[in-house]
Amino acid sequence: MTPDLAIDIGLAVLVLGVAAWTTVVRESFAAVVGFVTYGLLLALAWVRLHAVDVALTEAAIGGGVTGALLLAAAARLGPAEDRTPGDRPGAAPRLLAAVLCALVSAGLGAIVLLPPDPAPTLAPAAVASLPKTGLGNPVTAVLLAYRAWDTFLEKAVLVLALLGVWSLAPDALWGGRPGPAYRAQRDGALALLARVLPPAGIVMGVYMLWTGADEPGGAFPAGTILAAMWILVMRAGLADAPAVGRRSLRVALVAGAVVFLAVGLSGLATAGAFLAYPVRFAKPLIVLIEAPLTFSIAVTLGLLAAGPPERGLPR
Amino acid sequence: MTEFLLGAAGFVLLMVALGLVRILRGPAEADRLMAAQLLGTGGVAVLLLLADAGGMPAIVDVALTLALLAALASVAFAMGAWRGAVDDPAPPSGE
Amino acid sequence: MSAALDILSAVAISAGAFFFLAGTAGLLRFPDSLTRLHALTKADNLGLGLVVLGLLPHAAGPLAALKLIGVWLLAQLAGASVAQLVASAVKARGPET
Amino acid sequence: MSAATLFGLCGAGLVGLGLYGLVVSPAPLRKILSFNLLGGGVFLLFGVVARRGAAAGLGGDPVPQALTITGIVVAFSATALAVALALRLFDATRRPDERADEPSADGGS
Repeated sequence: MTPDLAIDIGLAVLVLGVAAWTTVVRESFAAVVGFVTYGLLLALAWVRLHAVDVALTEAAIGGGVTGALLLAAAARLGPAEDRTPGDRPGAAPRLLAAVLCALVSAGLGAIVLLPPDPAPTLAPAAVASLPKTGLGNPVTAVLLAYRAWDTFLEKAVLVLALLGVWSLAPDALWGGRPGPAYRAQRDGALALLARVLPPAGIVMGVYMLWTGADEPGGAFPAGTILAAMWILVMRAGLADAPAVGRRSLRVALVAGAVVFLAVGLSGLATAGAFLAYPVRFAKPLIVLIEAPLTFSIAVTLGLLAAGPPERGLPR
Repeated sequence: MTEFLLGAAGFVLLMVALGLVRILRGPAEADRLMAAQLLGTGGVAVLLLLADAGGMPAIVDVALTLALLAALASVAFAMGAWRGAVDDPAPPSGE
Repeated sequence: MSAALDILSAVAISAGAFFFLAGTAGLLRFPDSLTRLHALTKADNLGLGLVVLGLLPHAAGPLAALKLIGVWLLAQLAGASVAQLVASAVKARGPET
Repeated sequence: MSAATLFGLCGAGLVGLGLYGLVVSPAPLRKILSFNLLGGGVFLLFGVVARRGAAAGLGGDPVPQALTITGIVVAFSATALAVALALRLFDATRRPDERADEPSADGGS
């Protein structure tokens, strides 16, 4: 057995083991920790599948912001869920569910083992059109040129999800500040971390955005890293979450989508189609879209993790 | 050298995987979190070794991202523990 | 020269891997949360540090080398803060052996 | 066996596991976790399609990879919405005697 294969087998077994344990363990907190390790292992799996762009996104989301969101939720919900776990189905329905789920897995496994030959791929087409975009990273080209429409709608979905979160606030608190008031940390490890890490994170985010044009990276990992830094600063109480009614905040949320839309519409005049770019200016236009997009993604993800407004408007 | 690097990556992965037994056993929440933390550090080391072995320098950026965000889960955990202890999201012996 | 660097590299990486072994052994064998935390930080500092040291001679250029050192520095900062945070959480919750 | 097939089987197993957890766990937080396990499995299956499509000097087909990237970010936003719903449900339904451990949420300054 080659070392490559051994690493892959070990990783696949670990991922399945951690997932199984997350499903069956009794305590909610332990399940959340299991899920955080699942995210870390998936990032490794994506590297093994030669999908470094995906690995970057999974590392930033699964290794960072999801953990911050779910561990905070487990601290509030976990003890109550463990005390009154609710009605677990009996042994017979559980067995039936297990058999049916195993059948689903077996069916998917069969599809994996009997692939179409030759495997369908758009890689040659993606590479062939790459010079027209001025980019070097085909994944960024798919996200912001070939299928820019999808990415635009996806940005809209993020804002919709945030509106959904906000709408859970009681009427009296609408427009207020999200999450509990965290006491400002003056000294100690958290204060140090929240002061030293964000500058490094901002450099990293900008680097990721810039390098994304030609190497793995791009707006999504960059925005997620920036969001993680903001969450850290909010949790340490160094900067309070902004009131969701603030106009500047609303502008920051939609800036990415608005610039995207504006460039898309200008494509009607300059290149003859919505979201088409004139060849000579493709790369500058894509960077023009990506910068505010990254910023908006960072603000949206940070506020998604902060939760619905829990405190009234500042008096 | 490539074989050696892959072997080292496999060994580190095996070690942190064994450390995951601590997630299973607990008993305290902190113990489970520590096993996840060890997996994070080990994962960074594995990624660096794979980047060198496979000649894919972009993987170093994944390691950099993991190292940057490694502390975030522990921050969320510690704040949950403080809140549970003193009803206030701040360290009990902070000042 | 290159052979000497390769040997240095192999020695440092092996030593780093050994500290991951030590960290895991400590995490599994030590009797309570705070001593386990001590074992964990060894893997953070020395394990990753020695692996980075071993990979430095292979770095493609100064920028790549700087990135490797950056990974280690970030892990140091995270490791030290996490040790503090987890220890304070253990203190707040009280020992559960 | 290639890495793609291996992780494909892993993804198939994850879908089944996540589905099982989603069906049998009564607690909302556990359902959210299970749903995300399932999602991870689906993304891995996409990754397998991408890896099999390696051609033209690329390690994988960039189209499924790009779909997965947007998928991961949307999955996070859906998780955040679900967590907010679970917390609101918890606040709205717990008994009054349990409200004593409500953390103080005043100005904090």
